[in-house]
Amino acid sequence: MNFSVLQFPASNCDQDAVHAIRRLGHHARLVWHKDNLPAGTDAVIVPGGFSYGDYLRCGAIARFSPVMQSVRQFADKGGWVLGICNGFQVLTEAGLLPGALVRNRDLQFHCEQVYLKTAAADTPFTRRIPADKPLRIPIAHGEGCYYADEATLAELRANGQVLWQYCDSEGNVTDQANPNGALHNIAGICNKGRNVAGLMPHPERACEALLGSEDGKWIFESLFEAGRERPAAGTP
Amino acid sequence: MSMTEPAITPDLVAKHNLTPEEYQHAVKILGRNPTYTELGIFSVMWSEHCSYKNTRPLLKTFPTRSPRILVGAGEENAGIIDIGHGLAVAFKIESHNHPSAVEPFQGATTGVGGIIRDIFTMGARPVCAANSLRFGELSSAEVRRLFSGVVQGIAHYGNCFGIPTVAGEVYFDRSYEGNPLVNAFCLGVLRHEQITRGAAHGVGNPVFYVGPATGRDGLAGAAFASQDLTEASAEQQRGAVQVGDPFMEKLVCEACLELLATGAVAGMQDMGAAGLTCSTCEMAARAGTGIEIELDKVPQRAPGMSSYEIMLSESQERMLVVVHKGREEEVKRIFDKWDLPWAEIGVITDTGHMVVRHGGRQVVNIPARKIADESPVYHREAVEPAYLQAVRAFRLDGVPDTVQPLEDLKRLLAWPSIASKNWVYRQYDHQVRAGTVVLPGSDAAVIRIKEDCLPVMSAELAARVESQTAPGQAFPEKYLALTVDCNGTYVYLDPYEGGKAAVTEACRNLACSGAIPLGATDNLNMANPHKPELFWQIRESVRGLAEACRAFDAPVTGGNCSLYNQNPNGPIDPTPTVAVVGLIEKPEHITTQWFKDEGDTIILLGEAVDLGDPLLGLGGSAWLQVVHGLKTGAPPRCDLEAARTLHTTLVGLIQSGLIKSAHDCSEGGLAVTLAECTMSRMEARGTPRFMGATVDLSEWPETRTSALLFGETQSRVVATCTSRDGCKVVERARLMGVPAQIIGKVGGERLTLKTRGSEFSASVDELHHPWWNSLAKHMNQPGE
Amino acid sequence: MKAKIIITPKKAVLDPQGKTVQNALAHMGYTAVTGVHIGKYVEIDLAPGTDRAAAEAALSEAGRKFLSNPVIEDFKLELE
Amino acid sequence: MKAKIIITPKKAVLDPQGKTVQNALAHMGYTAVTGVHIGKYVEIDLAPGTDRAAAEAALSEAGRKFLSNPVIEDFKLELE
Ligand SMILES: Nc1ncnc2c1ncn2[C@@H]1O[C@H](COP(=O)(O)OP(=O)(O)O)[C@@H](O)[C@H]1O
Ligand SMILES: [Mg+2]
Repeated sequence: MNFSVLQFPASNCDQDAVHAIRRLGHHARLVWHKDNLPAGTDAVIVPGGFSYGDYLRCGAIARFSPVMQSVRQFADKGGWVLGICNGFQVLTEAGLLPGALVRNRDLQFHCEQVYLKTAAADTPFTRRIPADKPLRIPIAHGEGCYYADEATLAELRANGQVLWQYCDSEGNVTDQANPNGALHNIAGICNKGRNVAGLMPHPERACEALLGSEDGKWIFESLFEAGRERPAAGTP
Repeated sequence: MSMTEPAITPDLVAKHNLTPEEYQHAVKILGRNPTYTELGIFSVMWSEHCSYKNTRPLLKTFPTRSPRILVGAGEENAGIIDIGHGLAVAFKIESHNHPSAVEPFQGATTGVGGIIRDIFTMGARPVCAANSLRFGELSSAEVRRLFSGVVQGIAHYGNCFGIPTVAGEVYFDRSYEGNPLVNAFCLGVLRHEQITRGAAHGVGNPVFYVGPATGRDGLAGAAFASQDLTEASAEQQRGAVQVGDPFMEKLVCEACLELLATGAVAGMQDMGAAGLTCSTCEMAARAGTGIEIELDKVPQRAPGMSSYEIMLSESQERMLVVVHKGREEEVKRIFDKWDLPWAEIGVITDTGHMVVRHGGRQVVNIPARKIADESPVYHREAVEPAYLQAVRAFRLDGVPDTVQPLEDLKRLLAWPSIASKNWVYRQYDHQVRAGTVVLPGSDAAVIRIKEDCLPVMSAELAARVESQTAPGQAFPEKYLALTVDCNGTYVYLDPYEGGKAAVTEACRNLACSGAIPLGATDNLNMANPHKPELFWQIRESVRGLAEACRAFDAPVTGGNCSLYNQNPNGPIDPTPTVAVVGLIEKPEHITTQWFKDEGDTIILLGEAVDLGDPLLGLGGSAWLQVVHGLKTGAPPRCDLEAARTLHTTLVGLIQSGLIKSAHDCSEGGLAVTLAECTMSRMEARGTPRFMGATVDLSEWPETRTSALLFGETQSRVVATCTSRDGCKVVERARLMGVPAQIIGKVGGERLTLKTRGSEFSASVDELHHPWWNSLAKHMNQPGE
Repeated sequence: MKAKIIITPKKAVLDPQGKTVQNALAHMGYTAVTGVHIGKYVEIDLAPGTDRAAAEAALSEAGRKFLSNPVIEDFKLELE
Repeated sequence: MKAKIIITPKKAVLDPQGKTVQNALAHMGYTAVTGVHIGKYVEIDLAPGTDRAAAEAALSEAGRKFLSNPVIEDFKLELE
């Protein structure tokens, strides 16, 4: 499968995403923010980092990059797009995902391992995740507190768009397990079409036993499996 | 630009921190009186910060050679060490103490930014950072403001730049009140062929400026760092506080590494302390060439800047690049790709002079090599400080032994200097770049060097590497361990022993992780060198550092001196911080400090108590400070030979696959070490993994319980192995000459500790709570 | 000409920063404070001779589309 | 009663955020923009009946000592 990993000025988890995907046996290439998505793209990763320094608001400037126009077209045609951390922020700013990510409730940056409960298995991002297995994956963000108004939250839940929630090691969704104050412990969501997803934790940092966890690979494996079943729909 | 420049008077010279003799020497070098701008240039170039005029004779005593050294100390912006397979590392530590006292957040950000630039200036890709911090006591609201500002500043810069901050240390002591220490370390990776020099080679080559426009930032910062810090100096500091822009730095770094791969670069240097002045002078001096620049071409942020201001500005994130003539287009293409401001500002000449023009006039004309190399050198007077007599005379007679060992242990665990630093490192992204194998929280951090850690290669180099690589051969991944250490209390109480102990502890931390030292970088945070008693502290601690670096084969590749650290109540404790980087042969040798499995055997390597020490390891100990309010007594002796034997033996045992965990004994002694072994493994947020233990020390000859539990006798490690291997490990250690003893067994949910005179047992949870949450608790205190 | 844009968090959105400042003020004895809201202030310098109406239209758009995020923020534009 | 405090980076101090937003606006075609400065906006609700002069004095002090960082920022207080 061919992944395009976007590269904004000061993206800094772009190489990590490429590394993880290649290690898992698939193709990944970096796409400069001034370019368009290359032909043959099967899925897009909007990686973590501090695009444009996260000045003004996280992801606010990146969403105006030329490459985001082509990502929007790609997503409109059903192409798979996964935003990680800053990438999630970019996707919400761009309106490809609902809601927003605001300052962590304790106003501090948090870099730590968390557990994630997978709340919806019927998406190309979650289908391979073993049932009832809390994923142990690191977070590293200062503005990861998910917010959406009541109506949006109700819709997210009605449509099963909440994909991951912060939980404890047993899979219980508790306030204690919530690192940033996200509403309903939301760590990641998808759009209505179920082809665009974003999450604050970093699965690409949890794909090797050497780094302490391999749980992140299930998210990529899900995409690989989806890719095997369906040739890329969104190729521009 | 302002046309009227002040006349050079003795008063003005003094304001520039130049002595009359230094000024006369400057006049001799020039053959005339300096212009105002030239006076400014001499002032910063001959400040301690840039010239090391008070410390150079001492720095010469450091060991700086080993077969692995590719670029040695003092040659360039950072030293470089070979790590095999054509790969190398560049690393260095640097202080930003005074700026952090004035503005903690920005002082820390610009400290981190500066050291990252020093590393990519060498052509290396920065891959990890560390820091060493000192503050006053957390009961003061002002100290808390400084502490949280500094930590946030480090986090902001490193996180945004995308470098994992993987290790560090923090101590709290009254001597640092008002004068915090902020030392930042950075390590980068490159291939041997990618080493870049900060030399202005090639007469006729154009000189490029890249990075944000120059403003009146941190004017004379280098000179400022070379004065006693007083309230007045903080207020008076001319110019604006420097603000760090990590976003800009990331772009500058990527663009420079990309540019280096084109082969268009003849030399490159960051504009650090003393900005344009230092970079132009040093580059010309290194190459033996001259350099001519035109200030009207320098991008400027503020209107009407004078030549003095432009030359001395310390605006951040700027680089000076000398380009091979004819290759200018490539430079422009790459800087434009990254949307970076740049300008061609000058040319390399054969005059040996640094010439600066502004507004059609020549404002500077100085022989570059002379100002860079003929800076004054002082052999300062050293006199042993009087306080040391009382320190050496101190005996334990008046100090009662511990009566409540468990209570004492809990107080020690909650003492901010010993307590877990998770409140700090949780704010740093320590995993970006997907290479951190051992996260902060064990003795040393371990990172994996993989292919994408390297800078972009030129086509030619890529082809060469490819031709030397067998088909299908994987990239030779490397594992590096690093740690930063210094117990300032020991150094205060005995600078020589304390200096040795700092290096020894760092090397012991590496050994516990399975690593062999490659080299060291040090930051001498010291007080005023003009005071003989304070200079004696500097001299003696350097003697200790140098001896220890020799003993462990850890050559010093560079470092930094920060003098004049003091607060209104007196000088800081002398704090020669040491960062040591080591190599771990194979991933299976990577070892962490926490106990692993039920039933494992616990072994103490090293002597439980140094019976030859009249203070039994309690001099300068955390226990004396916390329980008795005493900061005195000769610190534990540091026997380098014994330490070396311990380290090589431990690494040998690890390499044979016998050791499951290893943790060094430092502040708080054996009891704190054991407690940390049972509770320091963190699985995830709110999910520590406890592993209790039962330890019996009652075999030991009659001695103070406090010495056995909390004494800080040097060269000790608590290690575990399977119960099957216990005797083998003890035998092999003894055979190598390392005292070794089985002291207990891993298991259960409690830590039970028995000595001849005492016994206690506590649930690991009960110990973990005060240790883990202490800093957060202090920091959440409201208001005053 | 100068434009000033004030961006404030929507009332429904958690404003931990405002809350922290409020608590700190209370601790310092500023007891009359009943609420604190923290937002952003953006000052924009415009080239001399810029048309006022055009600037107003352009900056309202920038304020809505870019400088603020309507999911969480309100904004107010002033030209002077 | 309400107090409004505007905190802006000092003119001589680098404002990387403002500069980055300015560049972004230029890229988006807002060509008339010649400078952008980004600061903070703090709105403080005061209990009804609060004495104006006392509030002014108290909040000036808070603004100087606590809400702004006088080393790098200026602040302006308005009571309404
Ligand atoms: N300022 C800091 N930044 C990052 N990590 C830190 C910092 N301070 C302490 N740590 C980490 O916390 C752990 C314990 O530190 P310390 O008590 O100094 O260990 P030791 O006594 O073994 O040197 C180490 O892993 C260290 O790297
Ligand atoms: Mg240690």
